[in-house]
Amino acid sequence: PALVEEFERRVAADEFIEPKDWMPEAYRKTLVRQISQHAHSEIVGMLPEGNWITRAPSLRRKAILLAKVQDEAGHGLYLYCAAETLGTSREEMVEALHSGKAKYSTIFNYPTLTWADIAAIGWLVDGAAIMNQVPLQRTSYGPYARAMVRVCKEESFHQRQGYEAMIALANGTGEQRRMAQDALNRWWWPSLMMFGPPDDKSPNTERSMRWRIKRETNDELRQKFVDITVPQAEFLGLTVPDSDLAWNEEKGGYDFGEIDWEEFYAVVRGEGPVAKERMKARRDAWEKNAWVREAADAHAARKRAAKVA
Amino acid sequence: PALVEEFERRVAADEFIEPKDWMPEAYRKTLVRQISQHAHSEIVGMLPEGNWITRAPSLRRKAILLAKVQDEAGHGLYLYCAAETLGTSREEMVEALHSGKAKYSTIFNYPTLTWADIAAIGWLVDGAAIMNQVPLQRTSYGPYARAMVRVCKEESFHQRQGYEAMIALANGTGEQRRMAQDALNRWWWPSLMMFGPPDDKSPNTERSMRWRIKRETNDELRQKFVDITVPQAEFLGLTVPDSDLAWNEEKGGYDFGEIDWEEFYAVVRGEGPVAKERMKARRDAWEKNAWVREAADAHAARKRAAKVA
Amino acid sequence: DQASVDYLLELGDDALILGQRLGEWCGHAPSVEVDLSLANMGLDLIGQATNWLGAAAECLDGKDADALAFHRDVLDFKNCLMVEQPNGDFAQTMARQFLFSTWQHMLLERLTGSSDQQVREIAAKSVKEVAYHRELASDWVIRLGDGTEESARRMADGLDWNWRFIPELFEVTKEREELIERGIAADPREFEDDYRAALANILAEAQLEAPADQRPILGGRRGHHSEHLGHLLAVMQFLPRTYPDAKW
Amino acid sequence: DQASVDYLLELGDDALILGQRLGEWCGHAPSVEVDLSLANMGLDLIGQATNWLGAAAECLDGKDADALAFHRDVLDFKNCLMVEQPNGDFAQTMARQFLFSTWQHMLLERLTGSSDQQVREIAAKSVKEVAYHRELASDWVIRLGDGTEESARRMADGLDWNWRFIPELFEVTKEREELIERGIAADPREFEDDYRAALANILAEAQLEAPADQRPILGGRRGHHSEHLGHLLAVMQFLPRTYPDAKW
Repeated sequence: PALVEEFERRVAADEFIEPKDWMPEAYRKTLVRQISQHAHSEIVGMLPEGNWITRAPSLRRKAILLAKVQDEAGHGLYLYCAAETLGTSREEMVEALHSGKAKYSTIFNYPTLTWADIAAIGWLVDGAAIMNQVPLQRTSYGPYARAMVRVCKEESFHQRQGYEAMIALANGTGEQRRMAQDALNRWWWPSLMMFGPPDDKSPNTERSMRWRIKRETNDELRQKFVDITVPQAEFLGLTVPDSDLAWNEEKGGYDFGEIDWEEFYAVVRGEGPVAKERMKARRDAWEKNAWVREAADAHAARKRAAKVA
Repeated sequence: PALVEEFERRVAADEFIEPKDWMPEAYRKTLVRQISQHAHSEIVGMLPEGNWITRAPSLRRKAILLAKVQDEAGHGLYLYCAAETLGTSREEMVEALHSGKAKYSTIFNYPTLTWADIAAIGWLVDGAAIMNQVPLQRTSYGPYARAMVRVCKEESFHQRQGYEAMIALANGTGEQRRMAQDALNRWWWPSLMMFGPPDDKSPNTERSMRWRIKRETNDELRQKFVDITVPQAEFLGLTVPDSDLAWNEEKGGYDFGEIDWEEFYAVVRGEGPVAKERMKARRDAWEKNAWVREAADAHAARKRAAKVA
Repeated sequence: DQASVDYLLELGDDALILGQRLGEWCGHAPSVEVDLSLANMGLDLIGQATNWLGAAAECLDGKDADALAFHRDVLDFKNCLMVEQPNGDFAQTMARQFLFSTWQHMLLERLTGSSDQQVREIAAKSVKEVAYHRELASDWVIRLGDGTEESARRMADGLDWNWRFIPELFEVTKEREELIERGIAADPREFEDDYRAALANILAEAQLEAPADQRPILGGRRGHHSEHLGHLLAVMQFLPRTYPDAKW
Repeated sequence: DQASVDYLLELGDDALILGQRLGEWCGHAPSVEVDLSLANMGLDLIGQATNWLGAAAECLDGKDADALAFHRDVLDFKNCLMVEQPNGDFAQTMARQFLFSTWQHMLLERLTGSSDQQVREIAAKSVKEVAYHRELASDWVIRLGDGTEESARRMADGLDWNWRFIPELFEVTKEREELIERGIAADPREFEDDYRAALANILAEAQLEAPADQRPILGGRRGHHSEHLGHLLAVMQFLPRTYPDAKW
């Protein structure tokens, strides 16, 4: 109890908790779940984009996309490392993902159908991610907070590139504008879902806020995202697919329509449009290449043995 | 010796030898080798064409190509059946192909690079095949001769379709004419090699001719092919890639340049440009799908058992 | 009218895309016999696609079946999601064929009584071919389900992969309602029970459990596909896209 | 002149096609670390391709690097056959990278002394990147060759698949001779012995035998490729072919 009190005091004072510090089991567990889920999202998120690396429409766009997925692999690595400082191994986290026990962002269970989806992902998905992540640069767990500083810097770069790609489409041919509008239609609602269930359905929010694992509520972040993104859509000359969308002078923000939470929970359950593809791709990558990791281990062991001898 | 004499007499009299008839071991062996090689060629030959089924440039061309490979699978089946009447199982023949012991036509170790290659294969490769096969309709072994009657009918249909596709290219855009000429350049010499080594390097020819397993020599058939094909190329406005090619009034046929026999023997040894691809594709099809054949056998056995019970 | 054209495109795209998928097997099947039957089904489907798309093109100025097959991008393809699913292993291919051909057969049977003469005629030509596809695929489902442990597992996986695309086959939009009322289109809901019963029969014989139903995955008919279709089109359309002025 | 353009196209196409192949791995590698390094190499190579093709385009009226990358068909691609080979498993990918990067590194080292300023500059920029590719691939050859029985077998198969394309890397045509004499191009024959020795060193450390030499397979530099390139281009060029008027 003294330990708990001391812990709560330090967190409330915005001090960083470090790996060797004492922490409540629930804090540790919640962090592992949150950080590994974030790491998995970076890795699974390479798949919808990887789907267009081979079909990027210009050398420049191909290079930008390759650089982006490279960054995402890097983010995945920092985050896995941050989670490992909490005493969970990479293997355990990967197994939890593949067994369906661990989750990843629902957004990556939607398919990338046209090139505009890549632009839309940069603009909307990275935009929503940043909104979620910026506050986490001041999260209470040190390694996580430091990882997020790097992640956020690169993520906002991706968001700008995505928006720039969207501008090119919105200013392009009729076919390009059609792609852009269609992408916005399909990605808008799933992007709003990225902030998680509404506050009144999010039981752990309060504790996570107290522990500084979360620093704003789902609904607060979602509102912020809508308020920033709607004018961007207007600038592009695109229509947000929500007939209830309206500026609310009083609250100084947009009112928007009801989210299809049934869809959200179905996607969380693993019934998203391409969830099977995503999990199959990740499982295949892991299992069919197990021999590579085994060989690397065997070789490293032999090298170590040779050094000792 | 009485059996041998009787056999030789019947063959010399152009009678058909049937599966139950006595025959010399060498005759049986030669036939199995020749028929299975022919069957393997039909099956391996589906690969260079299959490479373009998914990219055929019109619905009509796609349908024609699908019909053609379907015919080829059918030819493979008749021929395997004909060879089986000589006491060799399909499994044995397939294993011999995959181990490299049995051969298939060297021509299928060249890649199909453009659509014009599909036209050129129909025109030149099927053309050469027919030249080889027409005499075999009167070959001494009954089941083989009867299989060849069906094969030849369809093969000449394929040859006409190939030539027709070639005409479309030759009358097409500059790019199409370029493809057509390039295809002729690449397929001409390998087509001439399809008739096998020159007569003076073909030791078994004499005996095979006596046994009516062969009815014309390699060089005779090759000459016939050149004489028929050169005017067809001229009609297309294409240039045969042989600077030695010239009409010889005296022999009433074309003189043509020296064939690169070193290349021929390298391809026979399995060093053709895409030989590794062809064998890998066939081995994978066989080995990775072994479970399908096993399941079908298991199910059939269970059905039989149920009927008996 | 647009509703009729859309219907013809759906029928044509289903056949075209499945025919294209079957063509990918060429030379890689478990046996020569199977190679032959896959090419044969592919050929039937490409023929059907040519007829349906040809009929659609007649309503669209200056188009022909090839223009529709080779010069539309993903958002304009109206095939159902099931037919664009990857071949996977032979079990997955046959599971897809079984689930689709059974539906297609029931649909075409009804379309032989369409009020539209052209639809009636194409359906009458196609229905016999598809009856054979249905039989062939059903036989393979039984053979593999009731084969070895491995083949049963693979067939179960193949069914599981494709199962979530069944509801789309029975989707009826408002525009479609009208076409059904005019007797041009068939109402798939009328044979949904028969369809489910037909599947259950074959699965029982194959000693297989039906996969669990889940939230339907829809969108193909409105141009919202899986990620697989774009890759299929990139390959299929390469030549006409690269040489737009050429005739072949 | 044509000879210089052809040379720049060769250099650019090698980088482009190998970069494209590496991009296919995205999200499917044995570990996140490997995914990262494959994307990184791919990115380097696409950057190099952009520079080489850009230089080639300067000599060709009204072209740019994208036009060259996305609007030529197989017969006009000049990359060597090795880079277009399929990824296969990770061992095959790394075998290809090892055999190619070792050669490319030796070539670029010499090109940093080219008499052509642009060639010199692009080579100087690229050579450090490629030195790293060479090291990374060599490490994997050793790790897999001297890993487990399975990894050694796979690496041996990967080397065997790619080995027959080595002679093409040292092919010198008459037109090329002239460019070498002018000091623009490097003569690969000058470093063939070094190359063979470098391979032998790594293979020795990896406890692997060099595959047997066989009849060289040539043709890539003259536009005569394997069947793999056409499929790669169909995918890579899809968007610019489908929307020729669009800017992205």
